[in-house]
Amino acid sequence: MSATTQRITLAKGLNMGLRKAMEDDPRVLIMGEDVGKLGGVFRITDGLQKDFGEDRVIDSPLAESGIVGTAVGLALRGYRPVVEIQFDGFVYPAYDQIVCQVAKMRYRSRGRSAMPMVIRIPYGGGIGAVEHHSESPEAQFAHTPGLRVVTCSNPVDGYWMIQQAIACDDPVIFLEPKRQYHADKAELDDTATPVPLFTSQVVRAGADVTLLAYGPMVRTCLKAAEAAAGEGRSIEVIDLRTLSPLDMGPVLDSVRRTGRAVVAHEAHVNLGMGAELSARITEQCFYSLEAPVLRVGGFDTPYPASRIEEDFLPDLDRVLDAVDRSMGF
Amino acid sequence: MSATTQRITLAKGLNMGLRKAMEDDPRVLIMGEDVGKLGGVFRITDGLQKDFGEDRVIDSPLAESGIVGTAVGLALRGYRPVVEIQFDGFVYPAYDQIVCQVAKMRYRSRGRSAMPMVIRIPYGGGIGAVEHHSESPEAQFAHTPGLRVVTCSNPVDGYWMIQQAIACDDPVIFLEPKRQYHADKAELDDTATPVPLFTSQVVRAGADVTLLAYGPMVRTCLKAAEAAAGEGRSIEVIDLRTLSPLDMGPVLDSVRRTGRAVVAHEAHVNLGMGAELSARITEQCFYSLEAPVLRVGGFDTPYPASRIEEDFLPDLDRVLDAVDRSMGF
Amino acid sequence: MTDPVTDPAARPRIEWHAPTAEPELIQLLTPEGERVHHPVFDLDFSAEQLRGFYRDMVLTRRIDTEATALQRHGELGLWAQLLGQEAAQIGAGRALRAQDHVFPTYREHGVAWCRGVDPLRLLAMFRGVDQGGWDADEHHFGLYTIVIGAQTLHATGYAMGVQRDGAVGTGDPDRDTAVVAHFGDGASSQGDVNEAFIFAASYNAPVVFFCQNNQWAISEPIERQSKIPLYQRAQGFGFPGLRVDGNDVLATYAVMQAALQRARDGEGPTLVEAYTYRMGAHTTTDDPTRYRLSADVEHWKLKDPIARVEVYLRRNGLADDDFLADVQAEADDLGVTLREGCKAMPDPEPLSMFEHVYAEMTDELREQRDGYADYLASFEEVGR
Amino acid sequence: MTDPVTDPAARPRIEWHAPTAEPELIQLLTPEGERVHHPVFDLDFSAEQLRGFYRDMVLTRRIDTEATALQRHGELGLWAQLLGQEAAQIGAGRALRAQDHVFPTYREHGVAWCRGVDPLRLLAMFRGVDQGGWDADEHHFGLYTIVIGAQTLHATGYAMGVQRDGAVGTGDPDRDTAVVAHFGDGASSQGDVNEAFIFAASYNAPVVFFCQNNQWAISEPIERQSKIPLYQRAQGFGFPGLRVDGNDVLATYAVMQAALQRARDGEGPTLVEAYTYRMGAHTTTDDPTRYRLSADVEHWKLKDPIARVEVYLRRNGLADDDFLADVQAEADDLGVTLREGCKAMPDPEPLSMFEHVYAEMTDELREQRDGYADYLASFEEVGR
Ligand SMILES: Cc1ncc(C[n+]2csc(CCOP(=O)(O)OP(=O)(O)O)c2C)c(N)n1
Ligand SMILES: Cc1ncc(C[n+]2csc(CCOP(=O)(O)OP(=O)(O)O)c2C)c(N)n1
Ligand SMILES: [Mg+2]
Ligand SMILES: [Mg+2]
Repeated sequence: MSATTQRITLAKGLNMGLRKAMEDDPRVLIMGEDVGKLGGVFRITDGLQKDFGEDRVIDSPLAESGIVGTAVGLALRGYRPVVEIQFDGFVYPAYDQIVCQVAKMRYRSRGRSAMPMVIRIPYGGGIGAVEHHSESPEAQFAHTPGLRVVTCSNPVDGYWMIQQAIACDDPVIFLEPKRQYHADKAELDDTATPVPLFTSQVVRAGADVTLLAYGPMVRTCLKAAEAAAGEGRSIEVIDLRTLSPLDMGPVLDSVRRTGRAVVAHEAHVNLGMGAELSARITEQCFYSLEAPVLRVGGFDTPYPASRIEEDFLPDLDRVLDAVDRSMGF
Repeated sequence: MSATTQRITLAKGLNMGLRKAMEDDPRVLIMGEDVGKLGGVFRITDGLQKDFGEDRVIDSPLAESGIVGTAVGLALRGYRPVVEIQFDGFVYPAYDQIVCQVAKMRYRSRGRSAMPMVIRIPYGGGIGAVEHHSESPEAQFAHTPGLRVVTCSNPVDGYWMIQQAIACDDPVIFLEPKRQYHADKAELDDTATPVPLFTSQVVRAGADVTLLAYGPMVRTCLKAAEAAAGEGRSIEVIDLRTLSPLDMGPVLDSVRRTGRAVVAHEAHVNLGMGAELSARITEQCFYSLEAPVLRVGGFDTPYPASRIEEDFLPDLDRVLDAVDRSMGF
Repeated sequence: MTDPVTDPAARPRIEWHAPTAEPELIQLLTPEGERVHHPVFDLDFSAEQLRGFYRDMVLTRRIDTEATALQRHGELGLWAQLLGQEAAQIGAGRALRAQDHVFPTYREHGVAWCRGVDPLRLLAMFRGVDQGGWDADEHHFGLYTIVIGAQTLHATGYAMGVQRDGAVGTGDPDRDTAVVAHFGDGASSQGDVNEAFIFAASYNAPVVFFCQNNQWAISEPIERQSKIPLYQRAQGFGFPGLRVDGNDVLATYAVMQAALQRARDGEGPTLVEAYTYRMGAHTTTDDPTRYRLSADVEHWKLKDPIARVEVYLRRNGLADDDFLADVQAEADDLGVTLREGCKAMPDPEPLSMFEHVYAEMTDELREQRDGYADYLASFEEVGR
Repeated sequence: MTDPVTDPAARPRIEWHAPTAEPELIQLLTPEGERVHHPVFDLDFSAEQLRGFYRDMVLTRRIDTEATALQRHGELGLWAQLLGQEAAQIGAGRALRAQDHVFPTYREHGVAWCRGVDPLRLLAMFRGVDQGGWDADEHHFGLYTIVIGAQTLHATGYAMGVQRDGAVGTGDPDRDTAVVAHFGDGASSQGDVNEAFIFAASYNAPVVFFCQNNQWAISEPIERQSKIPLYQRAQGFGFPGLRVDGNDVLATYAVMQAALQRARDGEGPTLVEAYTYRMGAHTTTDDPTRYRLSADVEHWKLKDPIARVEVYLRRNGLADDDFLADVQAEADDLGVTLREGCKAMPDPEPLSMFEHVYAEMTDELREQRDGYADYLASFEEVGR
């Protein structure tokens, strides 16, 4: 099957996945600011308007609530809109439509009205941007029942997960780690069978500490595990992939083996995903824990000016520091 | 001093506190839908427009983003706006202004532009209302640095805390447990010295389990403690009062003594305040804990139709059930 | 250079007057029951149709008064009254064709009636039994929306879907489809509503924005939202706006029919402002005496939407006592059905709370549900 | 009754035409440098004032080109170019009085210049050194706002504060205060902007909405946002809207002065649409060749805002070669200052990240900061 493989970036994987989804189902539409001729500011929708037309790849007026709100109507009419929010910090004007309308439509209609919508959000920092371009809003969505929240960390997942999200009959907040868009390339075999969407994956096996990460932090954590291995420390890294629902199975299995867990994310520590993971792990592995679940995250300050963003974002050293502290218990 | 005491409801305490704040500082303004002649749908601003005029008690067009956004401008001009959001579920159109503008103004201006604004939100369920009238959005705000989030549980706190919030130079999300507005009366001595705003209070001492609650759940938890006392179980109840920042001092002291903690709130369990409290308690009291921190909360479903809301909301029995489970470890 | 700031005489002044001094109110039937004619929006109504409007309005009013009474008796948690707005709703509702799709607020009981939604389903929602128990697709009538204005975007998006389905401008009366976005005068201030105008104009979507200007948003008078007539808002967005007498079922029908047909023909959005009055409280928890004069209410009583049709029917011999008595009897029956049906409604099963959050229940939610089921069962055991 | 759905002949039709066929563009100086007159918005400009405009525009353009170059050299993270919009910004900026307060977007470098903000402070923001390093109150010029439209509400609220301070309509030119809300054509679609119109109209707030319609919102042409001229949006909200040639500094100045004075006089809001063109990319990360024709850009080059003033000054003997050379020299000096100043800017201290989150640092944040300080120190120890 090697004839079908190719080396792709995350940006390319997403673009190919979107194209595939549009080919497979004529009800799939793309909406957002600059998604047409420009192909989005990150070029994730590059070429799609040209091939699928302006009726299926829709440049919208500059209004996020309007984009999501009209996407609700399109979904009610039987379409499967895939909405692009240009940057994480610009999803908030649509927050009302997302948490009050998108998330609740199926529930309030007792299952009569489905809301198969994907809301793609490039998220996270590390690209030297100005304000509002580096946010990590995952917890603000994962707290809301009715939404599903997933995030990919690598090109191959990008290709499959976007298609799976579009195929899902529930609304999916699809978080794309923007600084990974062009970071690495990976080999895609598009004839492979993808792992299911709402599952977490052990991406590196280890015995001493379980490191939980997702999106942009997976790469950092893998590097941390690599570095730690040099010092004889064996770190298991799990790529959560799904943030709501959480797939606790692999997490609990791992922590029961290692007795220690560290969660890393770019989002603020306070009430971030780490809080929920810590609570659940502690509830369910209480007697296995050798140390409290430790959290490494963005500090509880607004995202700072970009010249010091590397101090805000957890890096390899801060992750290893937390691993050390965990081992020190 | 008994001459100055009077028995008041929470609604009355808030009304008196607002009046006092307006008398004390001419820069204090009230804005919102129906806050004028009607005195708000809960009558919390009753009589204020009559006495302070339409320029200080401002009925606004029906637009929450507009209300908060113009309040930002008023604050920049030196006013201290107190904004009323009519119901919890209607704060989301203003979410963008709150998390991107209100929360960040001081930070981004390096302290030059203060944002002394209070956003009052009647919150929580149990009043038999239709959709969007029973939400508990605290975690969605507490996750955002730059905001302070507090909630009162009783009439006396209502009176003092609203004044303290208005006097605070930071933006304060002020959550009012709407089903307590007229629930109980309490004795107010308005010559007393109030406890500081950003502190948690032990409201019932106990030795076996620490029960953490806030807003509408404090009453339920006190009743639970009362009932448990009958069975020989000694529960310490802490009214958190401040959700961001958290005042962990009294919490950690208590848990170090009891070895057990249960957190109760109406908000969804997933990524609710209980998650953060669990994580912090576990991080800091790891060796004192006899049981994992347990959480009782609204289930991870949209708020249901009101005829079954009592099943959604944690009640005395569910709290006691969690206490039992905690003791069972 | 003279300084216009310090020298007022040198000031170029921006002279401005509101778009039109006297807003035109489209009317076909006066409050006195006089049939008047309109150069554009005139239609020949059959006697049957007029009697139908009358019956619809009487029955709708009965639904409203019964529900209000049921709320007073503790059977409903809340009720949003439509008293005074019957003509606006029946006019708008009856102008629809089967395939047209409606996005209501929480007060469109009359439109629901026209769409064949069992009024008990409305009561169920306000009772707290469910959050909207009808099938939106079956009735082409969406669930009630409580967050002000949100549904105007849904309507616009739905209309964009209609366009993509090729269901506009084909000339096939059973295929071409219009969408209606209902909203109130207060709602016109929400960002969402204005964004809906923008999207609808930008895509030329087949949507009719139907604003019932009942003069009040709870306690706030229309002047807080707009100092000029609301229908004029549309022209700044690039589509037509019209004001119709919302207490005149004929005029509302005629104008809505034209606006809907314009949408179906692919000519784009229209804003129709139905000028009416909320005769009752905002909802059963509201006390309008705190903020408005009873004289105003009295004034509007003279414009009652049902009375004028009754006068017209009688005066022109289009309805006799028997007909009127029949409608009355039908209303009484309906009242009984509603009272009994409402009281008989079972509460939902507690565990149903966990259903329909997702297409398939997630494992973590199933765990919560099972835990709660066990917890509930533990009481039953104790009880035994 | 005939059925208008099936019988097209019986259809009452809603005839509609966009408000005005040919939008009026207020102009005082043509692209060819011809001074034309306007019945309302005419002013006598002194030679000094005209030379001042010229100098402002040249220096503003220099700031822009230097910043663009600095970004290319990796000294700035990003730059939002204003090329082509100098007249709109200088006209609007120079019409202000000291006490007037401005709420900019991220592109108002020319207005910042007029408000005395050191251009290095703008560069600092785009370099990522801070998020706005000037004092908004000192300069009466707010921090740049990146979330589209948000600042229009801030401006409106600020204007409501001005009203409450009694600083409108007193006739005292040093007291009466206007507020300016800047925004773009794309921003006009945001709910916030439309809500700002509503609040401003409702309270008659002294705010001027100044929209630089540069024809593009990144890759989206103005037609996506509005099919009719943007200035016409205002009339539906109940206040005047005007379109001015935004490449004509004289006209922009004159119209803005009138609109600002109208606000100061307590006559309420005005929308001014400055019709201009974004000659450069949206920002330095954008590639406009993907979505627009170079022919369009060429067409607009002929309308350059600086060239026409230069022609006028020369032709009328209001500026000689010396003056023009002086301005050029001044621009060159400014360029040097900016280049050197930008490169010399120190990065912020990492620990400064924890400051100014709150008026007083909370205990929990202090703990985080101290923890991070210890962590950083541990590396220094290792390093030693
Ligand atoms: C976003 C939002 N804010 C506030 C409310 C509370 N509320 C319910 S109805 C209403 C007034 C609506 O007035 P209008 O749009 O004129 O409709 P009417 O009730 O008169 O039919 C308000 C403020 C709400 N439902 N949604
Ligand atoms: C709420 C929000 N959505 C999206 C963006 C991304 N964005 C930045 S500028 C821009 C286009 C703005 O166009 P316009 O208002 O015409 O202003 P211009 O850039 O042309 O000056 C967009 C979409 C943003 N900053 N804020
Ligand atoms: Mg109304
Ligand atoms: Mg633009």
